[in-house]
Amino acid sequence: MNEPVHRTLGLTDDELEKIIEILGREPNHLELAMYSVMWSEHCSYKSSRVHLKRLPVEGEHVLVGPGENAGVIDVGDDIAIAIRIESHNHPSYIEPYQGAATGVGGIIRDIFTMGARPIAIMDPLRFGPIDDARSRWVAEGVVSGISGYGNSVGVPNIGGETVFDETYIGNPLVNVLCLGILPKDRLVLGQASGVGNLAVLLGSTTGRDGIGGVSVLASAGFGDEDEDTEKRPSVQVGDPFEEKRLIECCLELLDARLVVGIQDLGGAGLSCAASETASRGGVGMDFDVSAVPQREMGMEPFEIMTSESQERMLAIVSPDNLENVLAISKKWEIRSSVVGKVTEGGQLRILDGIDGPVLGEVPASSLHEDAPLYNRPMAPPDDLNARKEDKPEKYLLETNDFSGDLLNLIYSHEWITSQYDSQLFLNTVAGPGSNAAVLRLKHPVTGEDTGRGLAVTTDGNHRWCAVDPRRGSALTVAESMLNLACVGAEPRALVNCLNFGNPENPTVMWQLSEAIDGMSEACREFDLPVVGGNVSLYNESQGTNIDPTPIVGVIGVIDTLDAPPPGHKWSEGDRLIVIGPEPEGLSGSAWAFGKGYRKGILRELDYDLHKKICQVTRELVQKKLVTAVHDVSSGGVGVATAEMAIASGVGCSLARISSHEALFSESSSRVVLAVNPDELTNVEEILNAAEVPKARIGLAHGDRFTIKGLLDLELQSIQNKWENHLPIAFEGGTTQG
Amino acid sequence: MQFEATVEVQLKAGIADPQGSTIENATLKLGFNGIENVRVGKSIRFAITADDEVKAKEIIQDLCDKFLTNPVIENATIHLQGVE
Amino acid sequence: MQFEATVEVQLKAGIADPQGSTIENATLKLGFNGIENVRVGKSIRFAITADDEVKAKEIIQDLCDKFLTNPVIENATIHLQGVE
Amino acid sequence: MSPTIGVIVFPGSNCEQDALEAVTSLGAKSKLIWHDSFDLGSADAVIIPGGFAHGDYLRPGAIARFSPAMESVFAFARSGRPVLGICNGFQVLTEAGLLPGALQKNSGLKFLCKPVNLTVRTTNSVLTSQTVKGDGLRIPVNHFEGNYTCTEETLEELQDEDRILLTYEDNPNGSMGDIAGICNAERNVVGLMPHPERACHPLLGSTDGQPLLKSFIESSEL
Ligand SMILES: Nc1ncnc2c1ncn2[C@@H]1O[C@H](COP(=O)(O)OP(=O)(O)O)[C@@H](O)[C@H]1O
Ligand SMILES: [Mg+2]
Repeated sequence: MNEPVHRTLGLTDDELEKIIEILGREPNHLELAMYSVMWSEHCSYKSSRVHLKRLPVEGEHVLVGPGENAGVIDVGDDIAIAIRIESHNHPSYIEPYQGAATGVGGIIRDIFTMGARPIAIMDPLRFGPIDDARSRWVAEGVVSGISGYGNSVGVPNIGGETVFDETYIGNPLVNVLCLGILPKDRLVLGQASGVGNLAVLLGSTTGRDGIGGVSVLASAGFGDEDEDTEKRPSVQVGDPFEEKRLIECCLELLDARLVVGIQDLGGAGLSCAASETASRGGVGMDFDVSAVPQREMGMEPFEIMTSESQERMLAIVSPDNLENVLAISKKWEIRSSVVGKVTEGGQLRILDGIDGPVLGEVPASSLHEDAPLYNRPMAPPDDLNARKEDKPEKYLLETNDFSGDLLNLIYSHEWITSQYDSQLFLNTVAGPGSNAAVLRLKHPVTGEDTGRGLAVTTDGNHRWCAVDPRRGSALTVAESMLNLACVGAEPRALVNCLNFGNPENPTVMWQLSEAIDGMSEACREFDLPVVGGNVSLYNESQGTNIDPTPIVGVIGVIDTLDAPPPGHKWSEGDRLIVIGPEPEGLSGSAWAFGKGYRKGILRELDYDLHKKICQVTRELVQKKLVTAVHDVSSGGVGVATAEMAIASGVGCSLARISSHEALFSESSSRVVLAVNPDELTNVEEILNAAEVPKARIGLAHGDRFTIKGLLDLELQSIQNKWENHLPIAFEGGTTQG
Repeated sequence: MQFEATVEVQLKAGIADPQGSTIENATLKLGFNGIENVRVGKSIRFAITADDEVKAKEIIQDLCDKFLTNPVIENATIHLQGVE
Repeated sequence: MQFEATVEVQLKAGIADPQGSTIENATLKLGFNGIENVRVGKSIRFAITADDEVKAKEIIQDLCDKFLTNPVIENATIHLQGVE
Repeated sequence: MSPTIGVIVFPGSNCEQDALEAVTSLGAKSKLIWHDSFDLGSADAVIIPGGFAHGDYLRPGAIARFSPAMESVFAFARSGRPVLGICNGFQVLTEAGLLPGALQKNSGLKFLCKPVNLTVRTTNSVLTSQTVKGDGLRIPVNHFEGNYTCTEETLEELQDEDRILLTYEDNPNGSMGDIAGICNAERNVVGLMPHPERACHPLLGSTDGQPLLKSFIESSEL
């Protein structure tokens, strides 16, 4: 191996120079390993940080914004909600079950780290085409991993997304959002303070799993490469039972106010937790590697410091409380060991025995704050203008099988969602399959029902973002707003997970920057603070980058939750109305992508109109004036109305939908309303007063799904297609090779 | 020819086995001493018809690679026994 | 003395094994012919220290009866191998 | 005096608070009992709630049944007091031998969370006394191992002794005889896979769990 060590660890020559400058000397191997994991893209956000700064982060209800393990907002009644989303894309490609399972475990730890009890997860997922056997293998494994871990750890899964598209064939996306609830005064931050306080490691033993790139440091010590990978598996195995006990143990410690600060161990393991707690608290730490319980014999200090073994937490405890902390850990059968102590100054010292030799010493904050920041070159695609011209509408003459096209676009997610416990804690008023998930809001300590509700939605649309990352991202935020309006909720905050390709590719960087701009613009317009997020880059395979896929999660509050929200079920005789602008364009639509038309131009979002549409939808829902409601998104009015008919078991006759655009366009700010004839005048008055465009499109009735002049289908045939789409596809079998 | 095959699928050596450790702890609590390193795997038995033993092994190996294991975290051991 | 033990836990003969049938069907879909009667069980490996082989077997049998199997639906086969 | 329902908590249980919420909403008192304690306190009846006791590692209920609290539940049950196992609790009771049979993986080999329709087969048990024979109840299931399995003799015995309490209308998991819930010969120990506590609030889509839990609470007053 001729390559200098730092380069094999993924550090550039400049980065090494910087480390030497910080330390005033050459780093040793242990120190180099810590810098290499902490300065990785994953932990340092070195390519994205300059852009993330543009996101608006302030808002009336924000208690904790980006920078901590999770964002926290105030939802009234002395209750706070912690929220965070994270990706586990790459591990899920090679070992779907465990990759997804450990993704769930990781995001849940971020939430109870804040003192919050995790009450819900959501899982936006992206897989390769469903007719590809390996993509099905990935999808099946990911879903059972989320199910296996989430159900067992006891956090209900209340929603998410599933998209199959060729752009994800070599790189699926597994994002998981978690929501936690806490009494406002229990909020804790991941910081160490109080010189002399102890660092206590809670949870699993530390093994060689997930030490990734830094394992090259030890390759000399082992024989052939096979043995080496065997000894240092890149895959971690999740243990939901350990995590469940860890949740209960940590929440009990926090309730009893026995810890000063607490931090989960995620990416970069102990290096990250030790340095982050110390630097946030403005202190240093002496860290004893020999005190870390190890799963395997003969682990090197750098292995211990960089291992990503799962289900571990680092708590900062004053010596007086140690005994009680150890007792509570014992009750929950959680392993606990004192591994360090808080020191003055800002140095993180790694020792072999707490009074033993110093193995490494770095300024704790340098692992974070001094991490390199890159403003990488950006460039729009060369053919940007030509792409804009290449609209799907150009190809309309070749295709006019409206029924077939519609049937191809509909599928029930039940094959997936029925594998998830969506009801635990008795909060779930609207679960998977709703416009947005709705939870009862109960006080986290007394259990008392506040009579109010929380609503959460996750949205992402790679099709829109492939066509135009800026507008696509803004539209994604807009869709979330509308989803919340459909359940009567007022939005409070947003989190995002930015899934992009290789940042060293200028087009990818341009996409990222554009997406952040679009998201920022929309968040500012909607007065929606960004309270946290995650960036996942290098989503590529064999040189092909995925379509840009920013995912957002938006949480809102429902003031009076005394009945389930209207949902998709209309009743026989309901009048059907679409509110919002005339549909325009098919670019970026599910219909167009299904046909292979992946280019074009997106219409700009009319923010004022969108706000009005959200407002009036919310009003109608809150006043219980509509039987059913469905925002128009993927698949256009065609899919929205078909889903409503399927949910209801009642067909419809529609008119005034007479073209591909009218049927499949996904242009924004539109909602389908089903209104009982008795309420029609009432509803139309409210719509008139709100000055929103509206059109009566038909009537809910019978057992056929009819659109005058376009199609006429038996409701049963749509229903069958919808129900059997995924089960039949998965019956085709899966293979991992 | 027909063979009885057993494929034992085990987690690779470095991979954590939470189920195994939990069982190990439970044996202690049940008063069984001296039990260590519990690892839990699958045992898959089936009958296979193939021209000869070599061929049978080949098929089973292929089956393991494609389907029965994920070589990233698991190993398979194949046992074969002729019945006719 | 230390022994390496493998306990193979199998469903009793009359008990339906949906996991086995699923694998069997999948092999067909993947184009593997001639695979039949697939049964899926657990293979539990561990190290055990005991005075001698007889004693070790006794302990393991007891462990199986009490804990490792559910006698309503499962059988166990014990394999033992001395290592010291 | 409203009775006190004790809810046993194992490491890995997760429906204990839900059980508590549901029975208190129906007027009972309730308290959690940690698995490590032999003391069931002043409980008039015991619920073993859903979840994944000890991670469901090895087999659901296999480790939990050895807990100190289970030893006391055994004696409690033998003395004729009401004991209810919901989902994981049902699995624990079969492993402990308090109820016959075993719960295997669902025939579809997937975890299954969804509302199902049940039929009441007998009102002669601590779980069904307030229901009407033949009535339909809509209650969610939430399990991977809910496929009730037993010998032909046991099944016959259950049928002959009228010990099948609830059956599935449309069998979701492969259970023998469409069995969703059974009781012991003395009819005071009951187990079922569906979650009645998830169907006790109008906002949650069904209140069909109420008559079951009311029966149970009432039986513990006697
Ligand atoms: N896209 C984003 N938008 C806003 N904040 C972000 C974004 N990505 C990351 N952050 C914030 O940066 C912080 C560090 O994130 P991360 O390193 O993923 O945390 P962890 O150490 O828990 O893995 C988090 O508080 C997160 O909210
Ligand atoms: Mg974190």
